[in-house]
Amino acid sequence: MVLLGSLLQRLAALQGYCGQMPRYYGAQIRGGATAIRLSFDIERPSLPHDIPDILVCFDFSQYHEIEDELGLGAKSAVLYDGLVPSHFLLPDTSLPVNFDEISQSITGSPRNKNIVALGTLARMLPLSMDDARAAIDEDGELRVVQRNLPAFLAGVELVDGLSLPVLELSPAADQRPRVLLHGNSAVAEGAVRAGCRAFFGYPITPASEIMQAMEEALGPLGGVYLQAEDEIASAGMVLGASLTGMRALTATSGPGLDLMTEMLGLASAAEIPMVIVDVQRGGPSTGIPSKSEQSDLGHAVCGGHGDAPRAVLAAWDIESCCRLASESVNIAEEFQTPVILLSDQWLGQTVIAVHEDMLKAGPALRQRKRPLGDHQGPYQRYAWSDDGISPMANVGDKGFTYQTSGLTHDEEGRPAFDFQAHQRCHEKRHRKLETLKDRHDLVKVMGAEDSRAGIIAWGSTAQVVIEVMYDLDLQKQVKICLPELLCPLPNKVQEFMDNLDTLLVVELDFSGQFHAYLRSCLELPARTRIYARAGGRPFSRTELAGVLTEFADAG
Amino acid sequence: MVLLGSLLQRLAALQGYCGQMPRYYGAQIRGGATAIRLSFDIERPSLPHDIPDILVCFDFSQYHEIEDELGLGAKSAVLYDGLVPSHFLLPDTSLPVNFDEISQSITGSPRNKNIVALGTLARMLPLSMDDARAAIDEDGELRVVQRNLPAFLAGVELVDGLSLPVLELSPAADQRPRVLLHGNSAVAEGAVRAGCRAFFGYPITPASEIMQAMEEALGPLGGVYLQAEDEIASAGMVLGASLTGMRALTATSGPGLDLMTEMLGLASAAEIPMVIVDVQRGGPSTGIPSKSEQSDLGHAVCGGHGDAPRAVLAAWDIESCCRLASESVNIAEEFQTPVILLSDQWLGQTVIAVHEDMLKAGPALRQRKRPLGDHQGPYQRYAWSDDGISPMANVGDKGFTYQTSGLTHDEEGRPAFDFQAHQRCHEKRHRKLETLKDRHDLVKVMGAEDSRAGIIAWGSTAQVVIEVMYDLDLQKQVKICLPELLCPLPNKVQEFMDNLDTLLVVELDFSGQFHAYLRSCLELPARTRIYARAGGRPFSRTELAGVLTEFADAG
Amino acid sequence: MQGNSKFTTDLKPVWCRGCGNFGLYAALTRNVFPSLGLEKDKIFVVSGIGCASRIPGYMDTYGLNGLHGRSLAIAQGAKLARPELTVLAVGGDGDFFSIGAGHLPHAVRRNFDITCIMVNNFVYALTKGQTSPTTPSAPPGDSTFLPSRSYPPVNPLLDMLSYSVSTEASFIAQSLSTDIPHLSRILTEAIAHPGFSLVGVLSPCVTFNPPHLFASIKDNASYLVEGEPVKLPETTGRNSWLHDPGDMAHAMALARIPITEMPFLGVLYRGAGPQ
Amino acid sequence: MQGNSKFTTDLKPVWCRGCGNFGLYAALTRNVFPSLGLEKDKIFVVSGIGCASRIPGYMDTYGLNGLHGRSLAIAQGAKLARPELTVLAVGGDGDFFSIGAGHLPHAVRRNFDITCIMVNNFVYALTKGQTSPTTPSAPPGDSTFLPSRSYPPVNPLLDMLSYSVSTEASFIAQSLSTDIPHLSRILTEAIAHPGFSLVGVLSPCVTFNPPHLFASIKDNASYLVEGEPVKLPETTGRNSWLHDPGDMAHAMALARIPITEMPFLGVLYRGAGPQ
Ligand SMILES: Cc1ncc(C[n+]2csc(CCOP(=O)(O)OP(=O)(O)O)c2C)c(N)n1
Ligand SMILES: Cc1ncc(C[n+]2csc(CCOP(=O)(O)OP(=O)(O)O)c2C)c(N)n1
Ligand code: SF4
Ligand code: SF4
Ligand SMILES: [Mg+2]
Ligand SMILES: [Mg+2]
Repeated sequence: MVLLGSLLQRLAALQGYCGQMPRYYGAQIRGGATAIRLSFDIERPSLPHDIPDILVCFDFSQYHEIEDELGLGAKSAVLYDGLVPSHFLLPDTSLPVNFDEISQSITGSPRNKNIVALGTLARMLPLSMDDARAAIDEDGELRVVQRNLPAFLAGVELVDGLSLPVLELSPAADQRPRVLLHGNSAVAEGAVRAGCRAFFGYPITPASEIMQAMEEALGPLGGVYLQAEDEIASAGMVLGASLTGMRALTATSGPGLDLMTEMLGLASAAEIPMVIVDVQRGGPSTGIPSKSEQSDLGHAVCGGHGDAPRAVLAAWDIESCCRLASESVNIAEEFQTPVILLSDQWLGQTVIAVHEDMLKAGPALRQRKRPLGDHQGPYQRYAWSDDGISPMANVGDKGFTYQTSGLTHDEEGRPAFDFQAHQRCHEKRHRKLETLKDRHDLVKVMGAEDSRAGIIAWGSTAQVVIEVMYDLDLQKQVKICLPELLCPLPNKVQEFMDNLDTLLVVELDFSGQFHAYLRSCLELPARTRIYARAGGRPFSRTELAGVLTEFADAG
Repeated sequence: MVLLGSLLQRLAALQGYCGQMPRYYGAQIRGGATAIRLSFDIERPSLPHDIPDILVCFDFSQYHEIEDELGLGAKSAVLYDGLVPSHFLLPDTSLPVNFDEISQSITGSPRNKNIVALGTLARMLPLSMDDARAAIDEDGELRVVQRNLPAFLAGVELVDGLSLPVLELSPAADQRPRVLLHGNSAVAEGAVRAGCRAFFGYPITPASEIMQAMEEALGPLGGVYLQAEDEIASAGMVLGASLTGMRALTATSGPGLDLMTEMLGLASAAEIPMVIVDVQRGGPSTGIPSKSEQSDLGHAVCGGHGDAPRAVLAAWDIESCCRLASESVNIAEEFQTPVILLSDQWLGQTVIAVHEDMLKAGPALRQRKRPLGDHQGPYQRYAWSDDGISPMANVGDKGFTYQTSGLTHDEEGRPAFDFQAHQRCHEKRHRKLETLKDRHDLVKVMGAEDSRAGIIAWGSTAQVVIEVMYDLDLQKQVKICLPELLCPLPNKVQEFMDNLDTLLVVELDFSGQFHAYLRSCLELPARTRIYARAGGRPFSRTELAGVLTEFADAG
Repeated sequence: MQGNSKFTTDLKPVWCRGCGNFGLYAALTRNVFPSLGLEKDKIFVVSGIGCASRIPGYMDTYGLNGLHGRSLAIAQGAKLARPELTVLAVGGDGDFFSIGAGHLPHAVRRNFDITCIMVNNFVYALTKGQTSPTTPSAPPGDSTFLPSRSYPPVNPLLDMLSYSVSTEASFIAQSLSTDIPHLSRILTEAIAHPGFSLVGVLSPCVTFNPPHLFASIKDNASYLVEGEPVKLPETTGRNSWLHDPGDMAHAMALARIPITEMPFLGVLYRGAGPQ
Repeated sequence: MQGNSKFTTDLKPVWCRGCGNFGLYAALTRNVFPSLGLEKDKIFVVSGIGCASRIPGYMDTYGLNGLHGRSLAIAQGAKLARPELTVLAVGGDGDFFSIGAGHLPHAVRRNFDITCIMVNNFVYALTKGQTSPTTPSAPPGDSTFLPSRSYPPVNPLLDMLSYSVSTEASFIAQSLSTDIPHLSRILTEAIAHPGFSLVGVLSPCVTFNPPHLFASIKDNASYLVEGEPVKLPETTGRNSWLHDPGDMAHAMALARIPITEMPFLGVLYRGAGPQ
């Protein structure tokens, strides 16, 4: 199913269509229930609508495992193969199609039913058939279609044969082919653009694709890549590489993040740049590994013993996966601090087709503050300065040496055991991050500037909230605040709150961690409401439409 | 020095004196700077005063390493051995005493200077010499004094010989001997009283004494004790033992707590009773291992990915170390949840002499809810119930079996991958802890009931705040709230806030984690002030006296 | 396959069709537990995270599918607390050799009566095909097996046998999940052994292993029979000897022969239980 | 002792007087680094947490006193990123064998050019005297050494040599911190070795070790000399052989003789660097 979706998305992208393709998995390890949804848009990779125009189902016995997340409307054209369970009510617009059999009879194997269905769907949308044929001949990724061209064509013919509906698809804004990538590869892209040349990781769903993308990217660049024995080691290796001056990254999901806690504290205490990407999944513990949730926020912000300041950023769409990965590397380097970039399963595994230039405008590269060659007296790794940032020699740099540790230390990095040194270490580490509170560019505000009803959301939830605001034409009534930098929280968020009478916090976690976090550092409007529920099913437009409407009406 | 203090405290305790003896360490591994302070009280183990009546110093070259934490007044009688650094200003009441030489000449070794000084101090206090002689002959722990009785007597005679001042010590309230123990042994005591029979741990300063005390206690009781290979294993072993029905405990400090994060999440997700004692030290990372700080709160409350509810308790004096250890075991069992009990270096390593009955009144033993033998149909490990607590069969119990995991699961414990199950798991785990919010007994309130100026503090800081309130006679002006149960925070804390105009939050950590936490779950008075600073030096009475006075005056 | 034994649940395993884990499942529930006369409420199966680690969910015993790499810690806690339990720790090559590698030697030296079943499919299967410490490395360009994902490349694979032989586990054996009778015999003996026993189960992953891997394992396998000459690969150039599982030096010699060259099936070493 | 070398800082070590760590410190700063002609800004010493792990603070090189048990992870990251560095990972028996035991076999199999110095004082010294995996267990009631703190008791100690021999570290040696010339030679060779090298340094803890421990280690020590017969303990009842550090089977035989019976000092095994 993922293959079918990918091919269709590619075919459309080559004709200039943008779109988004989230994935859904059931419990089976392989060959079990999988589904994708796919949107086509002429301008931007918009979220798929809750109710699909067309639903293709190869196996209804597996459909129910994820039906919950898919949606089906009375007008959806359902093409299905195989038996329909007796209790199952199909819309009138449903039609059995023997993709299996057609594939068997044309290619000698039922395994090409994907290609048959691809032909059918390409025609139903409809895509330009001439362009599609040309693309199939030329595009390397579509080779599998070319090898099974008769199956594809049989699929195309089915539309006329069975009088299937043909939709109306606006012509693409321009015909330039779109780039296809998922959030996980966007993160890798952003990190590499920001000069990251070292990756250490340990496989975990749904973050493994970042590892894979980094492997592919770093090989040709002569970078350093290693699959470590566990997450503690990955994080440790990142610190080792970073100390020598290399920009280094690791990526994981909740359980791995837990294991990195102690290393995160060391990075904070000894001021070593480090970036951890956490692609969140349903928790706690193993939870639901293949589904999204926003429940690692508390740990990202407060996790770890002692006062260990760090920066936390959160991507909310695939463009920001790329941009904020660059930003995270920059912040880690500039502030000599650990940075956690939060993503989630939805973002990580959704493939978008998008204008190439959307990803082009990354932030400029920021550098570590480096000591001058002519420093007086012994080099002070942790020299005091107004901004709290000390010049950092890279391990191996000529003419410098220093010793450091996670122990409380003096300006030279030597262990100190007295209160003054301890308090100063805390002060320095906290102070240097204070300036991040002025990063207004890392807080997006949209909607009605003067409205006194505001909504705040973060991560992929924000994407849905925004789409729904426009769906419902509420952008004249409410405004939305979307912080990309969560910790330290920019002052702009407090300014947003100061002008509100009512606030709605929307988040995809059971206990309302985001609300608790906001409350812990801001003054919120007296009339603040929370809409929070467990993950495991992403927010749908319909669900949030209800929530937003009610809020806008009451607000 | 620790030996001298211990012997003196013991000698006094046998005559009915209560008291507290905190310890201070410098950087050296062994034989480096160490100090103790020691108070004598007739009623309760009060905190030592900032300015000692008598200071004994064997080595001024090491004194400066911890001088910061010790204090010295113009009227302190200083007895010192060896050279005084030239820049060092001693009070007029200072006198060089050759403890070393006396010990050498009497016992043939300078190593018994402790015993000489013990005699001097016993006389200066003064303790009853007859009782002291009798105790030295009878008490096993004082055998070292008996073996070196001439040294002790020489020390006693020094007082007259050198015309040392003799203090006035009120007679003890009664002559019943006092129990001596430190916070770490009090925790072990409390756990064992609550039926804990299994301990797994890994050495770490300042928590190792809990391990040692559990080893000593569990051997004779036929319990299970194992030093594991690391903290991940210790926590895992606790879960294994707990699943079979044994009450099991581990103890650690910050870095170890970090490593237990993932296991904590499993305990929360799969609802396995577990108690982790965290004896906090200066963080982040290795920090200052031998000194106190209250900076693990954020992690205790929010640490770990996913929404993983747990209970967090905090001891604030040595009595509560014992009582709350029992309480923690009880809560873990009753609610099938992980519990973190926060202590700190100060509490853990301070030895108190105390009335035996102070420790006697522990909470009654609470039991796990167990399934009935005649359950209908398959046993449902996670059966729904109003209070969220399901009957738990112990692994190995006859007639039951169940499979579970950290995966989202259904009522039988089988993996589930749908939103409904996921939401219900969250609901159940959160709901069952809600009733803890009614534990009003776990929130102490003292001072002026009607005052609209309140102070809130937790852990060992609260102990100082309380003493200072009484020192300054402020108990008619302000009131103090001291929550022993921090998470979930009892409703009584909100009630306390509701009646205030001004609030002062006092905490020993740089960033004000406690304030942030309170703010995240409560409405605080508009006029709320925070007094927070790094650890590494405990709050002194003098320091907090200033803070409290200012608050009371302004309030 | 399931449902045939009082030790199975009615949950359908999520494993791929043809997966080696079905063999282990059948061996335990249909042969091993019944033949040992075990009560299902006296068995505790603790696993890690991975395909193999799903097994407790399908067995009607006490079971916990815990954390990746940590089954041994939980198993030891349970065994110490309730010694009458039959405790199994099950997991994959990633579980025991990668993230959990630090726990194994300690479990070995404690020698508690736990049976550790390491399902070696030479790959991280649940996370979809990454290299594990036991993955044979392929020369660059050879797409029949996984590339050794590392710059610079990491070559030697961890051999669980020599690893545990070195720390002198008191019972060490290896079997094949497709040879259910042999596997059942080995597991039965392992569980009956009074100390720590480690059983490596070579187990095809039909999804991520190249098919030739298991074909060659079966072809090269050398079955160890007590008292009979050991079949050695020709390359060793060593004389054979009569197999004696009581001889640690011999076990070590066997363990040093790479699995990919000749996997030995049977009991490599049988020592004493705890004193 | 410090201040004599351009590789020392002016910080006074916090170790107890007479501690074995002084020997290691002297060997590295006065002999090994100078004799290898190393520049101090091209040396990176990463340690764990413990008494031994304090050493980077006293050496005027790049140094990190990191986390308990994790020196190898950090060292490998640094070495990969900047291969021209001389990277040392230093720590105690607790660091490498207890909490960090999972990292060692992986560092070994990767065979990066890192020198791992395991200061074996048979005890957790910094935390004041708990048993470590290398602590010899004492019969109950014998107060001359630490009791084996466990119910039931845990007996066999982990032998780092056999552990690393089994995973075939490419250079394995052992020395004594009180024999500074020998230790210096061994460390010099270990650092010069192009792959992963593991050096066990037997090192008295004058505070928590019973004095007889190191007396007996010195008495029983057997120095290995290439090409000369190996002195074996009488109990083995085996014939001696000429020491050949190129022979892994011999290294394994040496490693199986408990340190408490006869500690072998010298190069046990010398293999190839990474290919
Ligand atoms: C702490 C942590 N890190 C990573 C993962 C992701 N993960 C799940 S299974 C697995 C490895 C599976 O390999 P193996 O142990 O060999 O089992 P198999 O699936 O091959 O049977 C990994 C890395 C996890 N669950 N937890
Ligand atoms: C995660 C963690 N757990 C525990 C500790 C406490 N700790 C510090 S050093 C040490 C062990 C020291 O033993 P070893 O590694 O043998 O070094 P030695 O002091 O004997 O040289 C321990 C357990 C710690 N610092 N971090
Ligand atoms: S992926 Fe491999 S190991 Fe996992 S269930 Fe499928 S065949 Fe078995
Ligand atoms: S405690 Fe032992 S190892 Fe540590 S410094 Fe003292 S003698 Fe050395
Ligand atoms: Mg595997
Ligand atoms: Mg040691």
